[in-house]
This record gives sequence, structure tokens and C-alpha cells, in this order.
Amino acid sequence: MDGPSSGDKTPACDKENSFVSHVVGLSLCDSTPLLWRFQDLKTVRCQGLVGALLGSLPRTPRQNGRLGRPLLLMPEEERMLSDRHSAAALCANDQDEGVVLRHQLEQYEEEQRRSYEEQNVLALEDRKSAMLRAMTSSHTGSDAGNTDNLQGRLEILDQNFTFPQSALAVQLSTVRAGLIYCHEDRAFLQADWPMRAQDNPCREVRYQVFTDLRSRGFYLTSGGKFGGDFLVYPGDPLRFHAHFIAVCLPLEESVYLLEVLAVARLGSNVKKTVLLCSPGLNGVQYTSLQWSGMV
Amino acid sequence: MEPALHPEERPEVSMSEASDRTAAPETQRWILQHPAYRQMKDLEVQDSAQVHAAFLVYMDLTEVRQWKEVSCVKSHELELVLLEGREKEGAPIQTVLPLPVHRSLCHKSIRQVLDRGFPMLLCAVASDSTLVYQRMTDGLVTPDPPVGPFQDVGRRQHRKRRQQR
Amino acid sequence: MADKHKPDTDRSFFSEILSPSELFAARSRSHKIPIRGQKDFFPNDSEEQRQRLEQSLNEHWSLISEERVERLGNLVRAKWIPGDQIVELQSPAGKFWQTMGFSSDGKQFLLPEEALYLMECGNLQVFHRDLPLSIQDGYERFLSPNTLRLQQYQVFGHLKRLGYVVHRFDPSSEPSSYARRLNLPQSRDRAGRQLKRKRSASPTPSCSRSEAPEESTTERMEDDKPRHDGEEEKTVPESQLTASSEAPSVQAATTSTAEERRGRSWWMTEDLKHKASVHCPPSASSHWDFSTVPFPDLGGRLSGCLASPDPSLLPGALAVGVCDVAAWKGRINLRKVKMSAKERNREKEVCRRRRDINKDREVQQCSNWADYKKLLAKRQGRRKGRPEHLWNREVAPLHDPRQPLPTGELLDKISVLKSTNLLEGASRLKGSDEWKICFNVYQPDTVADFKKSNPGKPYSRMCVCSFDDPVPDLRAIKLLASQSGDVPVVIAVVDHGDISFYTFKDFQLPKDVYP
Amino acid sequence: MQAEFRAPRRRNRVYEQYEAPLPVSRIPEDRSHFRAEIINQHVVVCHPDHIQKIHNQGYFGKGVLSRARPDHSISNKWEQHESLFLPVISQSRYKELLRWAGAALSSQGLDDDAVSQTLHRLSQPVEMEEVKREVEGEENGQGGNRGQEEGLGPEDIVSSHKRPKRCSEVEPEAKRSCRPDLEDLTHDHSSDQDSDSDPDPDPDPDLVSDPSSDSDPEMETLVPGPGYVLVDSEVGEGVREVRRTPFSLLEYLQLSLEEAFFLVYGLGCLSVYLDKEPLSVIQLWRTFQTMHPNFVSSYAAYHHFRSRGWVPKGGSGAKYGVDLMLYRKGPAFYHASYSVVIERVDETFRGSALRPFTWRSLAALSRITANVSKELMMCYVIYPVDLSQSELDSPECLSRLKVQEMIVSRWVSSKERTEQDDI
Repeated sequence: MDGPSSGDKTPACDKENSFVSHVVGLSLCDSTPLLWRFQDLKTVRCQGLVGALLGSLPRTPRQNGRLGRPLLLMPEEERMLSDRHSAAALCANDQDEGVVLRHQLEQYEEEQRRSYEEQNVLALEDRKSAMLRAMTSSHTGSDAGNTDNLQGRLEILDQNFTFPQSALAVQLSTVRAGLIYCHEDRAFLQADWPMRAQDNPCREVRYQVFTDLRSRGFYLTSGGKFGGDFLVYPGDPLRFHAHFIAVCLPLEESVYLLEVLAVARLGSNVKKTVLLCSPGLNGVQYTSLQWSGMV
Repeated sequence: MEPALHPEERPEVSMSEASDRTAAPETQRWILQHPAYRQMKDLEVQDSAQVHAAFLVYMDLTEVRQWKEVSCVKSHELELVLLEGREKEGAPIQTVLPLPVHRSLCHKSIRQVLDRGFPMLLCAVASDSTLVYQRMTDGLVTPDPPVGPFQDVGRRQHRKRRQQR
Repeated sequence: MADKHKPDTDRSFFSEILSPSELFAARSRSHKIPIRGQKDFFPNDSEEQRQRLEQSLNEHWSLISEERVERLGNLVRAKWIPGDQIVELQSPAGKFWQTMGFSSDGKQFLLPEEALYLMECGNLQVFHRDLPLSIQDGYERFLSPNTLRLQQYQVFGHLKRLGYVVHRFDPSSEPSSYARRLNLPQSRDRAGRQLKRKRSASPTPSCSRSEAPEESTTERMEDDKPRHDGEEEKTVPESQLTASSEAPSVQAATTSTAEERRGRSWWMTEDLKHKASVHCPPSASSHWDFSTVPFPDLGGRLSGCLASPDPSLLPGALAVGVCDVAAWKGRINLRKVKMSAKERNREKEVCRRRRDINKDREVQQCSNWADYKKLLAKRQGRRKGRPEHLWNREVAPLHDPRQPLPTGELLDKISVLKSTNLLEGASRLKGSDEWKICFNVYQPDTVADFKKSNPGKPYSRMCVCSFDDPVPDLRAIKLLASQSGDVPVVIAVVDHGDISFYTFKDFQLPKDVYP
Repeated sequence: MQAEFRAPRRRNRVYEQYEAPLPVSRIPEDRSHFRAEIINQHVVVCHPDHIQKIHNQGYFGKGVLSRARPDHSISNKWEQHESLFLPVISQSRYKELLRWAGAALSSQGLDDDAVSQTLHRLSQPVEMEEVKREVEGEENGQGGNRGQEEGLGPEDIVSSHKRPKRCSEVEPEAKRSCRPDLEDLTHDHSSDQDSDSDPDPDPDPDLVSDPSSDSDPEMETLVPGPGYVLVDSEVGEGVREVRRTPFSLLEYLQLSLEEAFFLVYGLGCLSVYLDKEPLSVIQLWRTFQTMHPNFVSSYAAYHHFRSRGWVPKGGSGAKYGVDLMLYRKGPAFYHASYSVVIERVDETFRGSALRPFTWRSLAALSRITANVSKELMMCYVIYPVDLSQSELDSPECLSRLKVQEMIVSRWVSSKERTEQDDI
């Protein structure tokens, strides 16, 4: 009735709720805070925050089934992190002036050169071992003539090999380079939280419901497509189906009866329980709506 | 209850034997004479549309669904008629909240009905007397796990059958 | 596995920059996405479930952590020009050029969203101050209220990844609804369009109407139209416009319908006069009902002259004489208006619905008003015996069951509410800032023949809004419909990572008559 | 951009014949006029003949105890007892009915003695001879509709050719004719004249052979005995007594306000009574406005759909969270095509929404609608700015309103339906 796994155990990752030490870096894109660093994504997931991936997946960019970084947090996730002092805002410092810039440029060019050289070596080795493999597999006999032949070929390769610039493998970085933050940023984050206003009553209701369900071990994602505020999962959404569609509303707010019927019907269509969730004096009150079977 | 029976001939209707059928004899308005309806009236709930809704639900529960021990109670907080009854003999008591469909309600009202301590049904009553029941339970009720595709087919057929009615 | 997630702050800074050997190795990595297994319903704390979760997470993280690695030779090089909010290509464009980008002054440019999408696909490397931009840089620099909002980019990316061709919507290149109604030939010359596309690429706000001169003229044309334009459309829809070429009888019929008994005419022809005299009730409205003022059918059979207008419609002492229109007739556009089958049916429906009282046989037998009145009285008499409380009160039922009618006619008789459509009155609405069309979208299967210079009719147009935004009201829908014409408008609603698309389409329930 | 018209889906199996699109006759001599009452702010039709006609011709209303057409029966179990087919009820049920009868009598001012006497008389077992006598008496045309239905009375000859014989032929015809048949109506108010013309509005004389509608043949009620029941005796198994039904609950047809007003104003075939007084069109219009604040808009939409020949049902709308469901022809023949939400706007196309939609609620509605293969329709009722309050006081204002229909649908961007997790 209460927790996703009968209360006593929480999903594996949740153990880390207790020691939150890593501070994740949020940076603003068009005034929306996004998470970019891989480690930060992992960190928030370990706190049971799922978020939503927005970017193309590097491996197979032209599909929507699985997306990649950045990760967008729901306002409630954002606020939970900031309440726990475990998120810091990173501002894009575009003030790279002359000297710094020149330095960065030199560094970049240097790295490119180094990368080219190293890849040149690797490519040559690669070619050699390929040649070796080809030779040994085609001539099973390992007589001296063959070995000489091979030796000769390798030497020729050594002398003539050129690694074309166009073959250089380059990284299109996901995260901005030179990204650094210090732990002191937390305070600054508290003082100057640049995100959307969190003070409207609707948001407050959602946040209270979010934290309460989260504290019961549920994972939550946005539930708009099912007519609710959150989809509520008994474990990591990677492995579990959502059990509930949470509809957050103030205890005394009137709802049109037809709206209640509609969302309840949708719930039974998709085999989920619709939860009316209202924060009250003694915590959040939950009412489950289920198909009555009376037709 | 028989749709085709002519109430004029029933003894209890003896008071209006004059069977001018166009004049809608008093007896055709059995609803106003029905003991359960009179009981609801006596609860003195101001909202007569809700009382009518409650009575329709009462009739549905007793006459169509054969519920047992159905009774009406007044919710003083909500100023509404509630129904209580058992789905069958020995089954637990449930509370039913009948409400005309174009109304609104708040979570608090639902909680007040749930606070009576019984599982609850909300019943929306459309203006042509269509009833839509919705089960409401305190707390988080985990949905039934989806069962194999087999069951799924059965369910779809079930739905099909329902639609045909 | 908890240990795995233990944050390691020291290492994390450099961990996402690949070493040359890693880069080299990445060339041969797989492009497959692991398939996710069937999900469980209940967590049951079993070792099995724990392992499956761990495996899923590992796969997930390895996908998420992967960096884009491309051969330099496969990358198009480009430069971010912050002042213009635009990306300029510095090496020859790739295949993407067929559907993206534009040229100007011999240079090739990409819009920021196009550049960002290509960066994400691993096709483009954009430099700023000679340093390559990361994807993060791209998001943070390219997306802004001046270019594209993040949510708009989410929709853009979503559609692009599915293969759709997506262009910014440029209102100036669309004929106004007014022009469309007049069926004006589209006078868009190629060069002009090129120009416009370039303009839309400049840092004007993405979806707002740009200040193209072409646009303002069409706008003005609309504005110049009399304010009653909206009402005029209501009851004189295509029928009047289409009648011109072929069906003068339609026009005659429209003036004599039951609902338009107060008909007046600017230039009364003889037969119209005759009908009007029958139908004009003494209490003519003090307001002009423009829907009942038919305009002359200049294109049709009308001879060279227009008779004088009904003097009651003219102000004060103004005298208007006969007008010779022969000179004008030569200039009339007599092209037939193309109507879809549906429109034609609707038209027929409209005609059919209009019952002409003169077709009533009994009425035809009346030779004068007295006869007609007598007939009415007689009919009245037939209705005796009807319930007093219904018939002898200020409002009577629409239908008298004692005068049975075939169902179709009965339905016509009780059809008192008028149907309208989304375009009606839409041109007089002022544009809003809340709802703007953002993209033109073309189907993926058209890519092969796609020409940027002549993209043809879009498959749909997109508006983008947030899940927390309001749902468009009728006014917004009408505005969008009139802006988009016969191309459907789709509203993309962004709920964090989820995007749903909704269409709001005009509809008229067909009449369904059973005998 | 116009939405495509999607063909309505016909039901796989249809169990009834189509009678007529609307409950108005096409014969001028037919003087049928129906009657309804306002009870507790709801409109009910009590007369069995009216119920049948109103429901079967246009699918107006709903039986208060049935899913659609009133067809509720006192018992699911019917048995042949000698030559009669009678419902079987349990002793306890019988006692309950008796109690109700008692309560009703008391409430009408009878003292306890009188009540118990009446009940006592009532509850005596009845001899079959008596029952048969009574049945025959009715059959000989003493005005009860049972007698009429038997088709034996001389004045009933006209329609007798379509009556299956009652009581004697139990199966299968008997199964079908539990309801008073529509033809009775034609006699109701016009028996004084026109007896020479066939009042039957239906071209198909076999019609009556299948008047029962519902898709579940097993559930059909059987020929009711005339007010008698077989009561399971207290004493032994299988022993049953024939008794009179103490409290008869005639099932009502309840009309939605829109349906009732349409029958009154649109078709002129119904009178609605409040406290025994028939209401005029205007009185009814005002009364309904006080009962339902958005009555004008909801009626305008209802009227519009009816005038296009469709069958709107408000009750089924409740099941899908909308105001109306639209059926082609009737729910017995087609699945609903549209879920309709009614909105009112002014001429600037804005207005305080009757139902303020959020994307959340729209997402839910759109999904539910699509799940059951229907389309979601917004029906905007547009009010001119200069429409005064006094104009709204009369249904004549309807001609100043306009209707905008709009189909809302979800567009699926891809066929690779990777809606990852759910469902």
C-alpha cells in the first residue's frame, strides 16, 4: 500500500540518498537549467531523479527512441536538488579575453598536433598488424622467404605511410571544455537561483507531492501525456512500468466531475491507478481511482 | 419490475382509479411514493437534483445490481445524500456518493466520504439517468499486473460485448 | 554497484575528453543500440531483478557517456557569427545542403538550429574564435529568444531525427487569406523568395512576422477591406463567388431563401425585384444585413448595363444612375474556382437546404396577397386542436407534427442555428503574440526531390508551446487557420522530454437523413 | 483545413429494426402527442406507450433502470405456470414489495388497520382460475393496455395482425413482446376519427415481430403475467404460489433537459408538465435555464446536431468525460462517432470557457477518445456581442447563435511507435 517494494527496501540506487556529497552543475540554456556532465547525470539518477534527455544520441543520432545528453530536470527535481544544496548553477563565462583566449587557442592547437601524431602512430601500427594478420592467414607455412617478404613490406609501409589529416578522429565534445566549479558555488546558487519562479501554489502542491512520493521510494517522471502531473514508478523506469498517474491538486480546489471521470477512465485504459494527491495538515492525502467494474 | 404493467390495476393505486392515461395519474409517479425516496426526502437535503440522483443510484443498486442492505444517510459536511450497502450478502459495506454529472467536487469532499471508513464509489448521474461508477480508495492502490495476452483478448471481447449493448 | 556511482570529483573534469588512443579506437565502435528487455511490474528484491537493473543501467550509462567521434574529413567546418546569430560554412557543405541552409553573397549559411542539429548528428564542427564549440556551447549560444527557444529546438530536432524537412515559417511568403479567397495567381518569383529566406535567417525574431515589404502590402489590402467583411462571408460564402462563371440561378435562389427574406439588392434585376416584393416584410431591419445584399453578377450573363441601385440603400440625395460595365467585363477574372468534392457537396447542401416558398404548390396557386393570406389562415386553421400551451403562446414550436414533412425537410425546417467555419471572420482578427506558426514541415519521403528554392506546399505547419501554456482558444485557432490556409496547423506541445502533437481542424458534420 | 469525415462504424450485430428517425408522424391525421413530467428537476416520461415511441424513434432518453431502452423486469427468472408465463420472485423480495406498498399506503393517510387489511388481502395466493378470468377480461377490451395489446377487442382490430398471441404461445414470440408496442399510441388520442386510415406509420408490418432491441437476447424479458408473480413459498422447495404484485415499479424514461426541450420546441410533439400544469415553450426554456446554468449553450449544440440528423446522447458522454456522444442513426446501429465538448464563445471568439482545458486534460480526453476509435469534437456556440439578456429569455435567440465544429486529434509524428515504457 505505501512503498513500492512493500516499504522495507528501496531500490538499489536510493541508498545514496543519505550521503549526498557530489554537487551537480546546472547550466542555463535559454533560461532552462540543463545537466551536461555525465557524472552529474549519474549522480542525480542515484538520488532517484530521472529527468528527461533532450539531445540526439551520439551513437545513433537519427531516432527518437533513445536520446542523449543534455538532461532536463523537472522543476520539482531542480528544487529538490537545490533544497539539498546539491546543485550549483554554472554560468557561461564568455569573457574569455585576449590572453586567456590566446592561451586556450595555443593549447587547442597543441592538442590537435599531439593527437595527430599519436593517431599517426596508432594508424601505422594498426596497418601493420592488419598486414601481419593477412599474411599469416594466407600463407600458413612460415618459411624464411615469407618472413623476409613481410619484413620488407613492413619497411616499405613504415617509409611510405602517411596518415591523412582527414582521417584524424576528432571529438565533438558534448560538454564545454574547461568546465570547473567549486563547492562554494552552492551558496551562490541558493542566493541567486535563476530558475523559474517556484512560488505559485500549483507548483508548491506538486513539489510537496513529489517529495512525499520520492521519500516513499517511487521514481517520478512527467505525466502530461497521461493527463496527470507525474507518472509514478515503483523502481527505476528503465526496468519498471509506471503504476500510478498522480494528479496533484489542492485539497479544496473544485474539479469538474467530468474531468475526474476522464482521467480515471484513461487510467483504467492504460491499467494504471489514478492518484488524487493533495497536501494536507497530516502529510499528503492520496485517493486511488480505479475502474469500478460496474457497467 | 415490469415495464409493461399498468399501475392502474394495482391495489395500492386505488386512490386514482380514473385512468385517464394522458393525465398522468398520481400512481405513475411511484417514485414519489417509494419508501426509499421518502426516506431520502426526510433527510432534508436541499439539493433536490442530488436527491433524485441518489434515488436513481439507489434503484440501480437494489433493483438492477441486487445489492443488499442499501440505505441512505446524510452527509452533514457535504449536505448530500450518501448511500451505503453491500454488493452481496456478507460483503463489506461500501459508501456511494451520487452526484449529478455537471457538478464539480473537491478532493476534500471525497476524503470526507472516505473518512466514514468504507471503500467508496463515486457515481456520476447524467441528466438522462446514465450512471457512471468510479471506485475510490484511500491511499495508494497498486493496479493489477497486466496478465498474459490471453487475458487481454478476453478483456477486449468483454469490452466489445459491452459496447454492443 | 553503489560504489560505481560514488562521485569522483577529481577525475570528472577530464574524464569526458578522450585521449588520442581513445579517439582512434572509437572509429570502430558499434552503432547498435542495445534492446531493452521486458520490464517488470513489481519490484521484488530478487537478485535476478537487481542484476537486470544493473545491466540496464550499465547499458544506459555507456550510451549516455559516449562522445561523438568523427573523421575530420567527414566534418563540415563552420564558424559562429554571434552578431548575426548565424553559422557560416567554411568548407563545402554536405548532403544536408539539399534541405538546409541558404546562400547569400556567395557564402553559405546555416540557421543556428540547423547548425546545432548537424553538430548533434556529428556532421558539423562549429568554431568560435577558432575554438571548436561543444554541443553544450551550441545549446547555450545558439538557442535564445532571438533565434529559437529550447522547446522549439526540441520539436525541430524531434522532427529532423525522423527525417522531416523543417523550415522556419516565414509569414511574408504566404498569400494572405484574402488573396487566397480571391484565388489570385501566386506571384512569387523565385528570386524574391530567395531573398526572403535570407532575410528570415537574419537575426529577426524567429517566428514573428518579419517586415518584408510584400507582406505589408497584403496586410494593407486586408485592412482596407470594409469592416463588415466578416459578416459578409457568413451567408454569402463561395456560392456568390463561384456563381459568377456558371450558375446565375444560384444567385437568384440565394436571395429568396427563407432565412433571407429581408433581401435587398444593390442593382435589382427584374426577377429579383419580383421576388423581393413577395418576401419583404413591412418591418425591414434598420441595419443593413449585408448577407442579403447580393452583388451583381458581372461575370455571368449580365448584359452591359447595371440598373440604378435601390434608392433606399443610398445615402440622402445621392443619385446613382445606370452604369455601363462593358468596359470592366473584359478585365474580370473568370477563372473557375476550384472546389474540392467536399466543398461542392457542401455547396449543394446549402442550395438544397434553402426552400423556396414559391415552390410550394399551394402558394403557386395564390394569385395575390389576399389569396396567400387566406391560405395561411387556412393552414392556421388546420392546426386547431393543438395543445394550447405550446401553440397559443408567444413562442411556438418550430415544427407542427400535424403538418408532417419528409425527414429531410423537417430537419431543414428546424435548422435554426447557422454553421460557421474557421476562416469566417478570421481576417478581421488582430494577430496575437501568443500563437505563431514556427515551422513549415515537409514529409520525409519528399526529401529526394526537395528543392529549397521551391519547396512546394508544406505537409503541415508547426506551432510550439509548453504543456503549461494555455490550450488555444477558438480565436487562436482561427488566426492560425487563416494564416496557414489549406495546410494543416499542428501544435507541438512540449512536456519536458515528451512532445505531443495536436491538430485542430475545421469540420462540418454532414447532414444524415434517414427516411 | 478541413478534417476528413470518417465513416461511422456500424455495429457488428444489430438486434433491432429501425423504426423512424424522429417521433413525429408523417401522417397528418396522427395526433399523437406525448407527455412528460418534471420530477425533482428531471424530466421523466411515465406512459409506457409514450416511452416506447419516444425512445424507439430517435433514441431519446433512457430507462432509469436500464442501459438504454426501458426493459427492466421484476425478475430474471420466469416460468410457465399452467398457461401463463410469470416472473418468479423470492419470498423476501415479495415481502419487501409488500412493505413498500404498506409504506405507500400509510403515507397516503390510511391508518394501520386499513393498511394491514389491504396488505392481507393483497398477499393471499390467487387461484389460477381467477387469474385467467382476469386476463380474459382484459383481453376483451376493458381499456387496460394489456387488453389492447391482445388485439382481440373490436376497436383494436386494426393492429391485431401484428400481435403475437400472448400467454398461450410462450416461445418464441412471447419473448419478444414484453413491451407495449408502439402502435398503441396511434389510438391514444385519435380513436375518435380516422379509424379507416391505417395509422401505422411503419411501412413494415413485420416490424413488431422484433421490437426488442438490446443486443443481448438472453437478457430479454419475457411476457409478463398481468400483475401476478410466482412467489417461492416458505414451506418447501419448488412450491410456488401465484400472488398479485403488491408494488409495481413501472420503469420511467428519463429525458435529458436538451432532449425534452427538443421534443417540445423542435418537434412540437411533447408537453412537459410541472405540478400538473403543462408548460409553454418559454416557461420551459426559463425553467431549464434555472436548472442548468449552461442550458442555452448545451441546447444549442444539441439542437444543431439533431437538425443534422444525428443522435446525440449526453449520458454516454459521461462515460467518456465529455458532454455528448454523437451516433449515426442510433446507438443500436452504429458505434458513437464523436465525443463532443461544448464551449461558448463570444463574437471575438473568446469567452470564459465552460470547461477550461489544460493540455493535461486535453491529452487525457484525446487519448480516451482515440482508444475507443472515436473522434474528439469541440463544438463552439458563438454568441453575438449584442445578444441581450432578454433575447436569451426565449429560444428564438437560437437563430442568432452560430456553431463551429472542430476536430481535435493527435498527430503521430512517426510510425516507429517507441512510446518507450507505458501501456
